Amino acid sequence: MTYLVKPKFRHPGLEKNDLGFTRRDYEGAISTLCAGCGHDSISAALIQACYELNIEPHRVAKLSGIGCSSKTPDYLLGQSHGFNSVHGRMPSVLTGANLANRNLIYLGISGDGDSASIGLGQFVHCVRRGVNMVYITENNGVYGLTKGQFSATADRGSKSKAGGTNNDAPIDLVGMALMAGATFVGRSFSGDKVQLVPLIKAAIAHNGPAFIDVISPCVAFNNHPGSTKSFDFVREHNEAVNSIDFIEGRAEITVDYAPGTAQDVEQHDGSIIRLHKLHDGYDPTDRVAAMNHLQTHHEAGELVTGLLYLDPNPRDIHGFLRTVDVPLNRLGAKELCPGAKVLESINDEYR
Amino acid sequence: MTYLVKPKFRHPGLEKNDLGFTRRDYEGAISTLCAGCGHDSISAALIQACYELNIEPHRVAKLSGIGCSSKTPDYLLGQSHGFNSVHGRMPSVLTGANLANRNLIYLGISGDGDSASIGLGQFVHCVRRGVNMVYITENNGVYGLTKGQFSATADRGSKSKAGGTNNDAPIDLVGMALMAGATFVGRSFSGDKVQLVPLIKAAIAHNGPAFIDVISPCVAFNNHPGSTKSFDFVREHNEAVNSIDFIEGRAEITVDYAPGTAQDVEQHDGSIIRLHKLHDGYDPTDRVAAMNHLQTHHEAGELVTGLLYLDPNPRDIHGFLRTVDVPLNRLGAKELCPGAKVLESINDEYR
Amino acid sequence: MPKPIEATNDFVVKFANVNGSGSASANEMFARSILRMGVPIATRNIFPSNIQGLPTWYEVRVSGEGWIGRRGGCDLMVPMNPQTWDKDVASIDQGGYLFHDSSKPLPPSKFRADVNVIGVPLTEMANSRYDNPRDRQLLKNVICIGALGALLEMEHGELEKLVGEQYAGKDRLIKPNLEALGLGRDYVREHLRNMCGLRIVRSDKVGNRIFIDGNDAAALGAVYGGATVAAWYPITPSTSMAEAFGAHCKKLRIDPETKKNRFAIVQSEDELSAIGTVIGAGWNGARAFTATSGPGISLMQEFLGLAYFAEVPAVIFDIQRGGPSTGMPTRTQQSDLKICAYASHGDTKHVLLLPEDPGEAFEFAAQSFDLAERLQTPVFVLLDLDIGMNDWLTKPFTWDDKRAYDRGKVMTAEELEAGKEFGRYLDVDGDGIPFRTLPGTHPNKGAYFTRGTSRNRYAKYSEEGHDYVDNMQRLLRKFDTAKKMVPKPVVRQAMQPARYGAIYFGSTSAAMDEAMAKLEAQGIHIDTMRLRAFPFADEVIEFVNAHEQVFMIEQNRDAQMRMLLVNEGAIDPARFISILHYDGTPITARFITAEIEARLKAFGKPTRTRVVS
Amino acid sequence: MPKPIEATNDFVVKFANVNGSGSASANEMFARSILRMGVPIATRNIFPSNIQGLPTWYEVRVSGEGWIGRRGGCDLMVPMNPQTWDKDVASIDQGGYLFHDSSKPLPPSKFRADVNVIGVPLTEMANSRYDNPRDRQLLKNVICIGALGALLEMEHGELEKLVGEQYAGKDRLIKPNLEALGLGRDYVREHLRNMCGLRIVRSDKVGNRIFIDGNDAAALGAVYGGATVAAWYPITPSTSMAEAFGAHCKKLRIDPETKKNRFAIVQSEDELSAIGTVIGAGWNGARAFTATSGPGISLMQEFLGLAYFAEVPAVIFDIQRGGPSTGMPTRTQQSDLKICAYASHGDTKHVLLLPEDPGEAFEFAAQSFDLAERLQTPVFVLLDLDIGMNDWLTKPFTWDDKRAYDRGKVMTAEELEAGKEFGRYLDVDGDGIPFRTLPGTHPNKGAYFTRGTSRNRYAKYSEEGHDYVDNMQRLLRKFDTAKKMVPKPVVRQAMQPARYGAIYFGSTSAAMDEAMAKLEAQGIHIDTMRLRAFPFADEVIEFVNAHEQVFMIEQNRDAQMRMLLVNEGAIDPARFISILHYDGTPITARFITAEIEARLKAFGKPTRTRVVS
Ligand SMILES: Cc1ncc(C[n+]2csc(CCOP(=O)(O)OP(=O)(O)O)c2C)c(N)n1
Ligand SMILES: Cc1ncc(C[n+]2csc(CCOP(=O)(O)OP(=O)(O)O)c2C)c(N)n1
Ligand code: SF4
Ligand code: SF4
Ligand SMILES: [Mg+2]
Ligand SMILES: [Mg+2]
Repeated sequence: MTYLVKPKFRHPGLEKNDLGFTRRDYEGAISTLCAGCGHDSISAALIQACYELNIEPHRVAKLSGIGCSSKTPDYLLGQSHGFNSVHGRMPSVLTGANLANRNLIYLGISGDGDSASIGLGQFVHCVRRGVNMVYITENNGVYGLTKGQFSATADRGSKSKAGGTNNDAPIDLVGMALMAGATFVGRSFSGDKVQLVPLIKAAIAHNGPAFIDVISPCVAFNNHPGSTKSFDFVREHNEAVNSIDFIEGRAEITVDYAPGTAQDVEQHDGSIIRLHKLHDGYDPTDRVAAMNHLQTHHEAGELVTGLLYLDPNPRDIHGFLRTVDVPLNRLGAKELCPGAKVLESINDEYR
Repeated sequence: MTYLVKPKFRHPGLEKNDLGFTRRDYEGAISTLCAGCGHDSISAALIQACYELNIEPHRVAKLSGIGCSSKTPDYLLGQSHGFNSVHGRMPSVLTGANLANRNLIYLGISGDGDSASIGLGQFVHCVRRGVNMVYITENNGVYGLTKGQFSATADRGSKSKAGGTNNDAPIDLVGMALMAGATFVGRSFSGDKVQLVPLIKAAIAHNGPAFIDVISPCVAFNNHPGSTKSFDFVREHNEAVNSIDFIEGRAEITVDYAPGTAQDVEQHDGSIIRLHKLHDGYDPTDRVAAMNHLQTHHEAGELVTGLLYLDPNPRDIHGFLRTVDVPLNRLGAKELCPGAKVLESINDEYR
Repeated sequence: MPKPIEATNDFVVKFANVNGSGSASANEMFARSILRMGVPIATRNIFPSNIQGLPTWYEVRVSGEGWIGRRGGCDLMVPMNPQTWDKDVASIDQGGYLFHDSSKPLPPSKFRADVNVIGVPLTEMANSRYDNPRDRQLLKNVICIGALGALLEMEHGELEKLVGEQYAGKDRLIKPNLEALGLGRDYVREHLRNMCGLRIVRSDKVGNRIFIDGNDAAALGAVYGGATVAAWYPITPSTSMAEAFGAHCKKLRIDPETKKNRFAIVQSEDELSAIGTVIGAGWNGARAFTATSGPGISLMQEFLGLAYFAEVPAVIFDIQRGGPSTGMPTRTQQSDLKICAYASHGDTKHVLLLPEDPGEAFEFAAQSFDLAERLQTPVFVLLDLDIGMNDWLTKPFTWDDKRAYDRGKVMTAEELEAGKEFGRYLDVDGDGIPFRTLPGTHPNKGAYFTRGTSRNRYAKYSEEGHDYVDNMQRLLRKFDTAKKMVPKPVVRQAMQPARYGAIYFGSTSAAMDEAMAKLEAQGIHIDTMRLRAFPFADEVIEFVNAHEQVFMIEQNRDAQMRMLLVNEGAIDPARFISILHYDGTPITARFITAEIEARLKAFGKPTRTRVVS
Repeated sequence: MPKPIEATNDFVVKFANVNGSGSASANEMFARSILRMGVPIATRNIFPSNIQGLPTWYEVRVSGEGWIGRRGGCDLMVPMNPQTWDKDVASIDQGGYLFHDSSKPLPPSKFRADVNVIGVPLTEMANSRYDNPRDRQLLKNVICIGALGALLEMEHGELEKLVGEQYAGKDRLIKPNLEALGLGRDYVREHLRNMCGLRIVRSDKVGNRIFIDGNDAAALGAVYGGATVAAWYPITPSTSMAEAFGAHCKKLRIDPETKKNRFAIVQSEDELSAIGTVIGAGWNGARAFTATSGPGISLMQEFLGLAYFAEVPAVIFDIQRGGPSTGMPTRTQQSDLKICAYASHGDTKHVLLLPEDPGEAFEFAAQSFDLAERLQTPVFVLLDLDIGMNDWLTKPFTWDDKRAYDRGKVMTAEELEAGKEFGRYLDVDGDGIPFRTLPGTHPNKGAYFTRGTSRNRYAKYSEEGHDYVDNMQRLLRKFDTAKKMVPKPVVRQAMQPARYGAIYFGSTSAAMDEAMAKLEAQGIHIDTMRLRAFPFADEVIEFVNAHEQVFMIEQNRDAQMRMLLVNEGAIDPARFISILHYDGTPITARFITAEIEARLKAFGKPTRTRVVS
């Protein structure tokens, strides 16, 4: 069971991506999380996705709140700027950062406590504004960093390590994101890199609010029988609706699939998401149907994963606000200051 | 069009309810809202519901946040204690009040700004804890008290009086309440007292978190063409799934209905909600189906109203927390203080 | 009957209206026409926390001498709101005038024997002339203004000119308005000649000054100061600042080619989110601000501590209102000093700018962005409702086109490439201000991790006490540097050497000028200092120490500025005599002089030799 | 090689471990066995903001004289964490001891010539005796304790007794633990006789004191004080207080008949919600509290202003940590004074209680509910991480069964029925405290509307300045009343009349006692006053005024308590000499004495005649 050992980043020699970066160029500081923590696997998946996508590491800005999960931006993309802000309020900080410079890739990393408990309001509002970002929750159903209290995503009736029972109805972040108007919504599992890496890649290519809820077991406080966020539980109840390949725009498409088993969706930037349907009739471009599917299967105790919803032609906040193409942080007095002459005529209006 | 004149409470002589109270005993201070404001009609509906339900006025506690809507608790039930707290945080205050005394009726009155913008987190979390209350949002899609900015329930693309367009995806409070585990969820319209009064009565009888979203046009700032919260728009798009009669436990049931057209649901306290189906196959006890119906019809531009969901056997927060039956605020040192002798043995444990 | 008040260019007119009844525009036209006659005025709206139906007042102080603080009292009352009639009539100064709509007869008990009653049948006139109820309501107000103008012997032509300007483009409306003005004027000329001892005569005291509210001015200052990102949540009395920023941007900040916006305004879901967005934008190199009031400042506390400790530029406009809690949301106060100066838990100190009027609101708004980026810290611009929501006469705005924005210490890709050492929290210049880099600057140099936790000079997480202390001490050095950068205090020496000093700030300024002139005229000499910023420049402390006793005038209950002075300046509190005005109305010269006189009387004559050592 | 340190019952042992490695229970057993020998100890955990893998330390100060402040330095180091070996070895006092696991040979460079090395092959011993890896890990720690006990000549029987107590009920575990203890002891007896100059001999200095952490004590105090509603959001270092309250309630607050709970605990979604729930419960007549730390206090600001202004009882436990921002979440500080004392925008003042140790944390916790209900206002109980999360020796808790809860001025249905006048904000008794009623009390009397806006004495909404001022002044009177109700300061007169005073509070107490004894022994006489609450009783101001200079000892950067004293007491700041310790570690007697000595040296000898007037 590989997930019990601390994930190690393998360095296959000097293998480089198209930009000439090795995987190491996408790594960060050494993780201080518990050995086996699901969050470290997500960091590894993010590193891999960025490496494979040929992203210039410094063109990513990593933002987070507070928690074990929110520490992880430090453990990846060491050449990117990071901002470990305050608990539950990363979405607003990310919004501001994005407004200041529309040309970077924004990676918001959060926990279930950070986004569903204290941060629920900010999470929903950030999504509804259409901020172009990849927002990932590393969802373990507990507050890891404060030692294992239930978070708002813990299922009603699930048991804590200390023996307590959760009474409160759970918050389904995927449902919330869908209701709030996210245009890319996925769910995955920290233990399933094969599913997770292409999801992340597709999310990065998405030009709008992309949300991925990643179930990420806490080995220290929420990996026991009775937990619905343990490795075992997730493995047993995982119901993937699809598996995806992410194909960058320029790649040629060669393989053929039996009709009805795969669906290609082209995103705004020309990239293609190839969906291998695992669940009959699931159409991830139908938001209402997606929500219904989720609710029905959640009621049945299943954990639905995969690319759950995608609007291939989203608009982002800069589109709504009609901001100029140049990042706002590059504008100087020349562009911004109307000058003395204009001021004189403004004075006249107030006489 | 009666809604354009300031609603006046009619005092039909000395007509008294079973407890000997007249309607006037359920009134409050004179409203300072704009003439024609939807909120005043909701106050009138609340007064009527309490009168008809034979509630002792002082056994109600009214709580609110800040806004025009949040002022209304002052304008009804003058013999009840009220608490106009801070903006967006009424749910937590109500939770505390409820914990202190489980024997009162808790009426939470809020606005769309108060509950969907600043207060979204508290709203959802209060509901998921199963607080026994009637929670009403007087939803006008704007911040009335600060003069007409869009609130988070404004539909994308809707126009402000000042000419702006709303870019953000709307928050559907009914959807949120359903996702958060509310066990009674309704939507109504301030202009439809016939629908609203029995809904309120049934919500009061409900022993868990009951939520009613009442569309309540703001005549000052959001009643123009282009608004999706105007009187005209709501009248045109209102799609009631059912109409209800609320029958108190002791009342005898005499009328018969054609099979399939009515459904009786008995609540925990023995009261009966008789649902007259207006929409084929709508079953308000099926949460997932209710959500699906809502989403589908919302997508089609309809405003679904009526009793949308009901769990007739809810558990409330006191049930979850196993608190004693006596209100906690009545317990004294005798029940609460373990005393000197016990303390001595506790000391021993720390030696 | 006392003698009717006689006054030229020096009196107070007060209109009592119903909120939402549409009287505002006529009242403002009345006020502005006085200005156009070259006579200084000060106007103040007193309004409720309500949208429609509750009482509002509009005060016009006419002051040929140019005193623009609130005066208090009322010489001419125009009570158009039956709800408040009694109170309004009671508030007229003895010998003053009651100008009312005499269409409906009122019993004598509704009047006062010591007040001159002037009746004009406004409703009757409007109703007999107009059919449409809306016209009747609106034009009644215009008739009223026409009549008042005539009563005060104002130049009718100025009123007419204003009608023309106001309805430029809507020419259809000009005629009826002009007619209504004339109706009012004619009625007075016919029936009420010489009824009123108050008059306005043309003057040249207005000069080139402009008449603008502080929120509008601050918003324009933010445009000139290069703000590109604004995030805000509506709250009285700050809402109009954010809205004015949007309005100015729509005119001044559109890319001429693409027609796209050189700004981004987000209406946030609450104040936590607003300040978070400002911090995110500031971190990423845009000039960003929020506008709010007391409750918003309370909600921003956690984030403000982050910005202080992680050293992120941010500008916060706090348009102060009556606190605590929801308090008096439509009244003025200077009561957010402590919560701004020491915002957030732990040890913090923040920069405050304290404009005295809309003119300085413009200046300081523009300057705040330079300071925030230079100091890499939150900068508060503290207005109050009185400055923010009332029109003030103020010197015209100026801008030096040679003025460059100070973007502070931002290390560039070139500098990094050239091997310049980068340590995010390294005090390279001894001023406590480190260099920062912006995200995306350089492929492999200068990236760092921003956090609210303790860290070493190279931004690496550290729980070592010495790293923490090193950083906290640098922050103190930085605050010391700020002292020299913020606007200097303004000192006014009394005509004779003075034992007493007086310190004041913000919107108190106008009333203070007037009070000091009055006291000086009585032979009471007091040096004054107007604070314009926190931290305090050294001369602030020197000023206090140079005076035996210092009157400290504030618009709050707890003498908050005194606390800051005593604490930061290590001044003996015994030196201060607090004069506190905090009922939510703007402070007046009358109040200040009365308070100072009373204290001086208690001490004995101010001209005596030193009694305190 | 310097002389090996020789000491009996007076030294510091420090364990260096890896977080999450399970060493805590063995270490605590070691500490407690010293207590059982009647020898006072003080223990402190130094831990990271992390769950597993980073370094932690456990300090045991053995002090026959009973000094329980942190001492600093280290006489015997037990470095079990290879990550921090170098730093740990470097931190040993000259002539001290390095007790290490000698299973793996280390190069000489890893040791120090001036430190005595004592090696025990712990891993080897454990591995050769046990097969299961978990046993090996856990029992290695026990072998270590057995060895240490022998080295220090402790009574082995006390260790054995503790094993028995710890595993009572899990008898299966007793034997291997006893055996491991024995293994360690035997190894030392055999190979390491007389290697160590440190020893522990039985004493009677512990007496009947108990050993408990402040969070646990405060939680128990809340149970005794009648708290029924708790709402909280996890945050270090306050989490264990809320959790301890739950644990105590489960034992002490179950209705014996129904088995139902006489308490309700809500884990809120954040701190805004937590304080909202406390205020709702307080408004409705339950005793309610929250527990939090700095960031939580920042988030609660808006609500705290509401509770102040609307006058709702609430108790807030602030377990202070290193600020500002996220700061040093696992370090101690006293840096939330200003944000608590003046919480929220506008003019506010709040009651603070300042326990010195877990004993007072229990007392003040219980008392805080009486004060909150009597004063109808928020009451803060300010602990810090040092008190809250470390076990302290403290006098046993006591309770007087005759003590009744003071539920404050709550008007009953009977009183209302009897026609007693009820005005929610009416100062009937001249103490500034009005009567309140609880919801649901009476069918048609006494209901009122609670709001954060200005209102008149009968709780009716009012925007009148005089109503507002009247209310704000009453709140000041109420705060004055609070002065007489809060715990009095504790004064200690020096053995000779003293020119100097020293003021301190909270967890500084233990270090201060020790420092003063040392200084007194050197002939330096200083009167001391321990503050126990804000607002300050009159004697606090008198104490300051009675001394030429007052040392003000605080664990924060900005001398926050000095600010409160200067501001509220109108004291000349020049009277104070601030001694500030704020690196996140608990203050020590060594630090205090060194600082005071240095200042006195700078002034000249303290015994000289008055030089300052
Ligand atoms: C305002 C505030 N309240 C509380 C905390 C304490 N705190 C730190 S992390 C955390 C919960 C983190 O939970 P989650 O986001 O699920 O992250 P995880 O550790 O489980 O990955 C809490 C409550 C804080 N840092 N700030
Ligand atoms: C913390 C805080 N921020 C802002 C405000 C200003 N404010 C008062 S009411 C309100 C919005 C009310 O909107 P809604 O809840 O929809 O009520 P409505 O007036 O529309 O009925 C706002 C923003 C406030 N009182 N407190
Ligand atoms: S406590 Fe849980 S979430 Fe935190 S690092 Fe350990 S395993 Fe991961
Ligand atoms: S502003 Fe709108 S919501 Fe407020 S009272 Fe007027 S109509 Fe109602
Ligand atoms: Mg978590
Ligand atoms: Mg609204």
